Parts: sequence; C-alpha cells; structure tokens
Amino acid sequence: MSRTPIELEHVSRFYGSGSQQVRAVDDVSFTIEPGETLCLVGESGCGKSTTGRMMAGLLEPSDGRVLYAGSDVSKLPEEEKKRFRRAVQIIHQDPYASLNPIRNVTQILSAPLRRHKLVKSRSELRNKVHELLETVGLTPPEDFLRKHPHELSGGQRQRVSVARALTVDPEVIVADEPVSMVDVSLRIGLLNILLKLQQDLGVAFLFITHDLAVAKHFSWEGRIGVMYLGRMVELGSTQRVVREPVHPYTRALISALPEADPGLTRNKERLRLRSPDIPSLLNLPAGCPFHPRCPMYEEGLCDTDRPAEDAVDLDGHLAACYVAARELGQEDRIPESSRIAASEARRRTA
Amino acid sequence: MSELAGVTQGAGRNEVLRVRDLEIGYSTDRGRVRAVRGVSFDLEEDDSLAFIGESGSGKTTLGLSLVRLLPQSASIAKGEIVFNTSSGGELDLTDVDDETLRRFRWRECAIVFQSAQNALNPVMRIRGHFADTARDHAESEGVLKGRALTERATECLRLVQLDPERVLKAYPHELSGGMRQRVMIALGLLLNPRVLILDEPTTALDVLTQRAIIEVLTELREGHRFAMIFVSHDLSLAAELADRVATTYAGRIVELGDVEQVFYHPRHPYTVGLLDAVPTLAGEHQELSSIPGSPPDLIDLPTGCKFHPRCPYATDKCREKDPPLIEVAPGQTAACWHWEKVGSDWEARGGERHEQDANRA
Amino acid sequence: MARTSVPATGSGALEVLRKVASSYLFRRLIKALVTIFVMASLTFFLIRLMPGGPVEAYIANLVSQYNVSQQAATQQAASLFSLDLDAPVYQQYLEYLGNLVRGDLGESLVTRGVPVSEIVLSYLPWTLFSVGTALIISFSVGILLGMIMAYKRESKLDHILTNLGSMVSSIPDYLMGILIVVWIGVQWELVDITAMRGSLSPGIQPGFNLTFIGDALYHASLPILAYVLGTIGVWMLTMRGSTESTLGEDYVTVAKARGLKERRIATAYVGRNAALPPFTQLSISIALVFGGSLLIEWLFVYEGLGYVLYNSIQQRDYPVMQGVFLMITTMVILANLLADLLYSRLDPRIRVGGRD
Amino acid sequence: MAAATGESRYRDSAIGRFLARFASTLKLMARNRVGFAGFLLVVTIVLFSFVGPIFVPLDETVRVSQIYETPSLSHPLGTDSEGKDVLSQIIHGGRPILTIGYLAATISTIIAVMLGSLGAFLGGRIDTGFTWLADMVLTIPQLPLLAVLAGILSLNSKLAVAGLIGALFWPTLMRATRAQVLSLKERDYVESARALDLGTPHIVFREIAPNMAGYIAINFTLAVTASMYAVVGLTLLGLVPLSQDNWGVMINLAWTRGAIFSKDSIFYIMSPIAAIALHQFGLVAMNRSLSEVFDPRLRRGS
Repeated sequence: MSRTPIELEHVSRFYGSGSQQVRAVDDVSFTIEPGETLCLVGESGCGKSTTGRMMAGLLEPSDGRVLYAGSDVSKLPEEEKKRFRRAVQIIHQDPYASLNPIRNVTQILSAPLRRHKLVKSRSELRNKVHELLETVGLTPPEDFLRKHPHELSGGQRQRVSVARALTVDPEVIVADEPVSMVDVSLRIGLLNILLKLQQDLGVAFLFITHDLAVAKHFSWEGRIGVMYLGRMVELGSTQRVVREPVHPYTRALISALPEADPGLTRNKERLRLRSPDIPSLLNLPAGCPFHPRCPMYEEGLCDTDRPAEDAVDLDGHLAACYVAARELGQEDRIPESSRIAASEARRRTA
Repeated sequence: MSELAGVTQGAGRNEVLRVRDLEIGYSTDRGRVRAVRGVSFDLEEDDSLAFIGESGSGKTTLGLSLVRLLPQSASIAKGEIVFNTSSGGELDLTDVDDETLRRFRWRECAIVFQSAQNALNPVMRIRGHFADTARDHAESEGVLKGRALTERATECLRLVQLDPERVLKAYPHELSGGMRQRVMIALGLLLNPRVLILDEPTTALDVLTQRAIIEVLTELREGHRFAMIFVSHDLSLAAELADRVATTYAGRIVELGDVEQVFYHPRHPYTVGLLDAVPTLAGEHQELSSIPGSPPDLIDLPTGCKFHPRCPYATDKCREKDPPLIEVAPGQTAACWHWEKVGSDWEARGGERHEQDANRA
Repeated sequence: MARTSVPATGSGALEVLRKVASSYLFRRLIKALVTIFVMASLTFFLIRLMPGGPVEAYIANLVSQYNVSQQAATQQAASLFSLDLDAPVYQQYLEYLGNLVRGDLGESLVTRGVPVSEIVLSYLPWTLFSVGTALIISFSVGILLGMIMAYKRESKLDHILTNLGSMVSSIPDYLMGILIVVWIGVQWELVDITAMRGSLSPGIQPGFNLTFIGDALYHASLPILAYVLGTIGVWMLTMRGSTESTLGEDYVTVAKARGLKERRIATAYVGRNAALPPFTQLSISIALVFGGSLLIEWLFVYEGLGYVLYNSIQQRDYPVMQGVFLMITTMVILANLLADLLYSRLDPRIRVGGRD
Repeated sequence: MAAATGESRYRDSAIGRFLARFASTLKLMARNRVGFAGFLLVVTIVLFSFVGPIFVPLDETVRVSQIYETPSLSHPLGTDSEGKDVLSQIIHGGRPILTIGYLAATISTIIAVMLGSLGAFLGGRIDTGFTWLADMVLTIPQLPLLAVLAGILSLNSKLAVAGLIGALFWPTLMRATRAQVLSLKERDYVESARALDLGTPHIVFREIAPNMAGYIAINFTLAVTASMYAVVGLTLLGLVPLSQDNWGVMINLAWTRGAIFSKDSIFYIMSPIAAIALHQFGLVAMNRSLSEVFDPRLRRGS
C-alpha cells in the first residue's frame, strides 16, 4: 500500500445558523505525512474530535478541503475515493460503545475482510483473524474468537477495535482519546501496541487527547497541535512545543498539568489565568478567543483581529498570538489594524 | 507484625476518624462482590489522605461507606467507622440510628462526587440547595434563613472563586461542569464539616478547570481546620494535595505512608507499577511500562496476595498467604512479603529519576 | 461577562417580533391551527370525493324515498352542507372554509334549522367536565401510587399494585364502563343504575346552585370512574419506572449525603423530577381519553359531545358529525398546549430552550 | 474449548444460530414469571381462536327453555339470551377481532418503522416532515375519527378496517423507533463500519437492525393492544358491520338487548369481556419480559 500525505486546507465545520451558529472547527490547516504522528491536544469542546472525523472523511467540512495525494477528496473518482475511504480508519474513546454488543470478535473482524475480498478462503480468513489478534496482543487468539464485547475488559475491547482498524491496511489511524477510559496501569500497553504498528507497518497517527503528558509520550518524535475553541493555536515538533511553548494557552496547559511527583508538582510555577471559565461557542469574544483568560492580554492587540494560525512562524513552529509575535521579533506579521488599536490603547492608558 | 501495625498508635494530634478492619460486600446475581476486604486507617484533624486505586480496587465503596451512602445491595460485613464529632462524643457509624446519621451527615462529614454533571437537582436553583441544607440542619446549626443564609452562601461561593450574584439564582444546567463542581465544594463548606470527602473531584474536568479546583482545595486547607479524604485513580492529584497516600488494590490498602515516602521510596510492587505507568510532562522521554494482566474480578479472587498474578516478585509464599500491612519505615507500611527486595530494586534505579527533584522541594 | 445584546429602540419592535416568532408558544399555536385546518379539509374531502359518496347518496335517498325532485334534493343538500353543490369543488371548499372561519358549521339535518355550533357548544361543557376531572384524578392518584410502589420496591404491596396496575391498564375504559354497570349496578346493586344514566336528572335547571352541582356530580360519577380506571394503570406503571430511575440519580444520593429530611427528598427531589416523564405522556393520553368519551358517554347515556357524535353518526347527520369531530380535535389540541405549557413551567431546562 | 467440531459447525450455520438465539430468548423470557405467563396466555388465546373453530362447530340452535343457564358440563360457559352455547361463540368470536387487531398492528408497525428509520437516517427536512406529521396525527382523537369514517364509508372488509386503524396508530411507534435509530446511528461501531466502507446494507441490516429487533417486538405488542381497543370499540358501537358474530358483537348484543340488566346473564356478558381483557393483559405482561429480554444490560449476564 503506497503511502500518501493527507492534508486539511482551511477546514471549518459549523452547526446551526445565524445568531445560533456554532463554529466547532474554524479554519484549521495541517498535513499528516506518511508514517508521521500528530497529536491534537485541547480541552473538551475545542473541536479536536470534529477535526479528526473530517480527516477520516466521516464528516463533511462546511468550508475548506481535505486533500488526499494532493486532490480534493470530495471530487475524487469513485475508485480513488474508495482507496481514500479505506486508507483512514478510526479508533474510539469509549470501549463499551466501540463494538457492536451483538456480534462476537470473529464476526467483527471478518466483516471487512470478506466485504473487500481481502481473503480468498475460510482458512485464510481464520489465519488473518489470528494474526490480527496476535498483533494487538490478544493471545492466545482462540480464547477471544467467540467472545462477545460484554465478555471482554475495557483494555481488551480497545485492542479488538485496533485489530478491526488494521483489517483494511490503513495508511492513517485517527485515534480519538483511545486510552482515556482505560486504567492508567494498562494505558501504556495499548500505546506501545500503536507505536509498534507505526514502526512495523508505517501507519501514521492523528492522536487526539486532552492529556499533554500522554501526547508527549506517544508523539515524542512527532508533532503536537494545540486547539482552543475550534482553532489551532500552536503547531510544532513535540519536543519544542513542550520545552519552549510559544502560545500563552499552551503555556497555561503545561503549567496547569499536575505531575505524579510531589516535589516537582508543588513547586511548579503556575500561570495565573484572568478567569477560570471558558467562553461559550455561541458568543465568542472578538479577536483572539483566549484573550478574556489570557495572562498576556494586551488591549487593542489581542481583541481586534483574530490571529492567523501562522501569526508566529519559527521555521515551522507556528502559534496564533500577536503578543508572542512581537516578543519573538516577528512584529511584521501582525496586521495593521491590530497594531493601530494596540498603540491607541497604550496612548489611552499612558 | 500484627494486623494493626499499619495504624499509627497513640493519640497524636486529636483524631477525627478511626476505621478498623472494615469489610464491605455487594450481593449481585453473579455472586458476592467483596469490594472492601479489611481496611484500617486513622485521620487527624487537618490531615489530607489520598486513596489511589484503579477499577476494582473498592476505593469508591470505601469513600461512600464513610457517610453510609452505600447502595441497598451493599452491606458492611465487619469493622467499625468511628468519628470524633465536634461536640466531643464518639460516633460509630456502623451502628447508629437513622436520625443521628442524618444529623451527622454534612454537618460532620461532607462528600463531593465525581460527576458534578447531575449532583444538583435540575429543577431547583442553586440558592434552593443552600436553603435546603441549612433548614434541615437547623436544630444543630441554628436557624439560617433569608439574609443570613445568603451571606453565608455568598461567603462559601467566594471561597471557591464563583460570582455569588449570578450563581445563586442560576439553575444547574446553566452552569459549566467546572462551576458545578465548585458549587458542590461550596455547599460542602456551608456547615463547616470536620471531614471533606472528594470522590474523583477532577476526573470529569479539563486541565485548566482542574487546576482551579486544586488551587481552591489547597487554599481551603490552609485557612480551615478540616481533614480531607480524596479517592482517585490519578496519582498526580495525590502528589498535589495529599499529606499521606494509600494505594489500594482488590479491596485492600497495599501501601500507606507520607506522600514523599510512597512516591520516592515505594515498597509495594503495585505502587511501583503505577509510578512506572504514569507519563510526566517534565523531563526527557522516559521508558514507561504497563502492569501486565487485567484488573481483579472481585467475585472469584486469586488465593494469597491478590496482586500475585500480575506481580514480577510473586513466589509460592505470595500465592498461598495474603500478607498483612508490614511496617517498612516509620509511618510507612506495605502489604508485601518481599518489600525489602522491591525497595532495594527501586532505590537502585530510582536514584536518577525522582530523588534529585525531591531535593529541590 | 458575555455581552448581552440590548436591542436599540428602533429595531426594538423588530427584535420583539422576532423573539415572539421564534418563541415556543407561537410555534405551537401555528401548529395547532394547521392541524385543525387539515382535519377540516380531511373530513370535507372525504365526504366530497368518495365515489357515490354520502352527498350523492343523500340526494338519491331523497329522490327515491320521498320522491323529491332531483333539483329540490340538490338544493336541500346544498343547505345541508351550507354550500352550493354545483359549483366546482375548490369553490365549495373555499366557501366551506369561509363558513368555518366564521364559526358557521352548517345546520343539523335531523333538528332542522338548529345550527351545529349551537348544539356543539351546549354539549361541550359536559364532556369537558367529566373528562377533565377524570384526567386530573387519575393522573394525581396514579402518580402518588407509582411513587409508593417505587419507594416500597419488591415489597408485597409493590407486587400487588404493579400487577393490578397492568391488569387495569390493559382493560379498555369502555369495557371498564360495562363492568361498572354490570357489577356495581346490576349484580351488587350498590347504586341505582337506571337513575344514574343521563347527565342530569329531569327537571334540574343548570345554574350555580347546590342541587344542580350535586346532581351533575351524581350523574358524572360513573363515567368519571370509568375514565379513571381506564387510565390510572398507565400512570402508576410509568411513574413507578421513572421514580425508580430517579432514585438512582446522583442528586438524590447527594441530597441524602447533605442530611436532608426524607420527606423533603421524596417531594422536592424525587417526586418533582420523577413526575416529568409521565407528564410528557399526558398529552398523548388526552387524545385517547377524549376519544374514549364516545363510548363511555354512549354507555352511560351521558349527554356530552361523544353521545351527540354517536347519535349523529347513527342518523347520518353529516354536518353535526363534522362539527363535533372538529370540536373534539380542537379540545385535544388546546389540552395538549396547556399540558406542554405546564410542562415548560415544571422543567426549567425546557423553558430556556423553548424547543419542543 | 474442546467443543466437538460437528457441534460447533452446526452452531455456526444460520439455522443453528437462529435456534440457539430462540432458545436463549425463551430462557430469558422465562426469567420474568409474570411476563412468561402473559406470553403463554396470548399464545393460547390466539391458538384457541384460530384452531378452535375447526374442531368446535358454532352452536346455532335456539333453545328458548335454556336461556342464561349457569355453566354446566354441556355448556361450560352457560347459554346466551337465545339459549345458544356461549363457549362456541367465544371460540368462533375471536378470529375476526384478532385478525383485524394483529393486521392493523402490523400495518402501523411497518409504517412506523419505515418512517421512523428513514426520517432518522436521512434527517433534515424529511425527518422534520415525518415528525410533524406524526405529531399532527397524534392529536387526532382516534376513535371519533374512525367512527365518523365508518359512518361515511362502508367498511365491510377486514383489511379496510385494519388499514384504517393502522393508519392512525403509527405515530407513537414511529417516534419511539426514530429515537432508537437516532441513538444507534451515532454509535461508534456504526461510524467505524462506515470508515471500513462496509456499505449501507451491512450497516442497516447487520449493525442497526439486530439492535432494533427487541424494540420493534415491544412496540408491536403495544400496537396490538391499541388496535384491539379500537376494533372492539367500533364493533361494540355497531359501526363496523362485520358479518359473523365476534366478541365485540356479543357485547353489543348483550348491551342492546338489555341482557346486561338481568342478573343471571352474568356468564354470557363476562365471557367476551374476559376473553378480550385476558388477551390484552397477556400482551401487557408479555411486554414486561420482552423488555427484559432485549435489555442490553441483561444480555451482559446471559
């Protein structure tokens, strides 16, 4: 299976209309390179799951395009569309809802194999099912063939979910919070399986999580995208985003996260937010949506224009913040209107 | 080493709560679930004790039993739960009449649940919740109505950084998850309880809201004289808020000690397993490992030590005899026959990861 | 801190208009009017477009039996349906609607010259009174019993009431009526059944005096009993189920944790929330109970709309049939509206959204 | 896992799976005593009414001397106002009523499931349209409309009556089905089936429909009770001129001929009422154990 990049180009998703319109995802762009890992991190309601579903072709973007090998997915010829459809698979968060309670493990795994004629005979089908169960660490496979979902533990179900995604040899797997409902002591086992798939089969991952520590562990070699109220506020390599976060929201997330180490976590310097509560998607504040809570808020600069995804661009490490742009000497990327508003505000208060 | 070794002897600072050999089971159609199998601990006046455990550890059952809020199918088979009430008398919750229990609840010991999602009555304004609580404790707390009630409620809501004007007249569905959780904490403070129990207080919340709740709880503890018990699967919450930590597995405490002891000098393989499985944000990329096997089935538990099927140190002795809590250091106990070996392995490799961070503490 | 948009005075009127237009009440009214309109058209077209339909049959009947001339028969049919039959259908339809809007439902065929609207309005209060009282009694008693059954779950009382409830709810209300007549009336002779029939004893004049009210209650008691027995089973079972699930809700456990008194929890926490699901079912059963009035009133010779409808069907008095049917439908719609409004008062989550 | 290969192959085949599923469903239904009793009651009444007439001839002979006889060996349920045997009338009286009742329930279930799942699956204007139509039909008082239509149209064929009743009883069923399909459609396993490109037929019939089976069964029994209510009511009012006599007509005759008011006609009057009430009660009770059978939480136990 040749590997092709998948790109989201200014993709948005709106719900409702007029004054009741909610912009769940608002003008997000990034590309998943073959074999790469990109983590989408953000609080609930920030649009990371919706973005994941659009990447997997399961949800039509209201605006912008999803490109598979450079061409718009909705305009692909039928054959190409089928290839894209199978190239991106999805794993869900809730182990109890991701498997159909009435079908047993064999039925779940053999449906795609039979449907796409990936196996010629019953014996080949059985071998393939055994092989899949072994890849996801459900050994000995015979124990699981007849099992129904309610006879499996949460961790085991997630592994069946991964095996199901592997049946069609996907190029990219969108993993939507796959470990957040699994016991901490078992999470790493599941993450290691996904990492092994990447090394052995070169599968790319769009890994969605609200936990920065899990993102750092899983995508150490890859990239992290931080989302807030439907927008990508920071995008860069994991090690740089974690060590030198640019956007104040990312800094706030990093400083707020408790660590499983008393000495460390009790002395961590905390970023004080101006307000603990998230504004509602129904009436978003003007300019940068984080400004009502942002400790680095500057009147005029932050509440005039909405910072673009690449307001700051440190050779690929993007952040949507004008204050950061000014501090990092990229003032020229700040639009005129914000600069004027900022200087007026300074004159008023001076 | 007697069964009670795990409990600090002597009066020490004045004690709020004493639990001895508590056993709780549920009757289900698949058999009897032994959720809590002999738990003992003490709680001092301004102590903060964390119970860390995963699914099947019985930690929530333990939390609920401290205010006798177990579902009908549950029954306390053995043991005692003794509170030193603010009026000086001792009260054993395992045999108390309903009215005394009702009066005891919230006045002496309040509890905040995990899913603040529907912990508040959806058809009643927040003010109504404060009024109800005050009215039904009028005999013991003195009548608190009208202006006095509003003032007291406003004070509690301010303590948890909420805007009283807006919140008091709001309905629960008009507040966000984080705000509802803080309302629950404010309600908990209304009658100045001696103990506040928090069952997974931050699990359903986002990182920034979680941070706000942790800060509220930390400030409250400094200002107020109340003890705190919280129950969670999240080790980092214990690291943030706890003075003492108890790791629990299959219905029993497997390790109990001060937070530095348990995090930096663990002596039970399960605690070590947990510490090795939790990714941290600070520092370089660590090699993490899962605990093999899956959570225990509380109906047919293995023989001997319940952790032996998943434990790298398991020997025949572990498979036959269930170890009691053994004193491994002053104030620290662990239920493991091979705690010395576990300790020496940990110290050998533990040096580079934890110790030097602790020195900065 | 979210900025609330205060409409400038200029656009105030527009804003208010928009708010009303999108308001819950307005949409429900529109829906009700459209339903009535559709019902009226349904009965109109059914009569008109049936091949060899009743209009033609009526004319043929007049011609053959009373050897009335074809022309005169058509003329009479026109007055019967109060419109000109020769005109094209759509014109008849418009005329029919015109009359409807002016409240003119045509004239009764049987009692010449008496406008249908007069008949309908005179019998309406009896049905409203009997069905209304029955609904209130059966709903409140059913809710109470349901809660008791849930609180005393798996006890002997719970088992008896549950089986009784499902038995009662499976027997149609009109069969319940017959059982009342047979057992209470004839077999056990607890009550003089023949005297109780009809909605008013002869010689009693309607008016706000005790004798009238006493007599009206006396006559209405059996129909009300039939309605109550016909519907109470459903409320008991629904309320038992919804109370059982409410008892498992977090806010009830938290209320106990807050040391609230048992009575307070049972009313303000459990009762208030558990009553919501059965309340939503109220609007469905209103249509059923009003429908059932046709049979109950026939059984007890209780002169309400159902009784009138039955007679008009027997006598093929089409205008009265149409008029009574429209009135019953309107009453059901208004009752539903009332139930929904009450519900939005009870559940704050609905009031804000306004979405039904 | 040493199940004999023969046995496992048998269990794998479609019939095998169906029989196993049927056996386990029966076992589950038996868990609720009252529910199972209800199920048996309904089965016996239906069998009685459809098979009975073949063996028991309808007693037409008028015996003036034996009016309202109390039950005896020759007349287990006594005799009617013309001395005719009541039991034979009960046996013959079931079929017309039950046929219409079950036919109408089938029609309304089909309409409800189609409109409900189509609306839920396609969403948008179609969905709002269907829901609106359902709400409107819900506000029509069914019995009066049926009575009016019966008065206007001549309803002699069973199919016409069943069709009419069915056309009025589908809304509550449709709303329930729509809610169920809406919730199933959003389930994660349906989304992953779409991602695996398993095709809409697979999703509808393999992922969604099996989860709906229980739901439809429960709603079907509710529909039968509702249509029985209507058909008995109409026959009672004499508005549906069905040729042979049936339970409804028996009650109508008892009523119009004043049999109700004579003391010793109790068995004659109570027999049809009991037959109808028992059948309805059987359905309602059966529903309770059906809902347990199809309750996913319970499947976890089996």
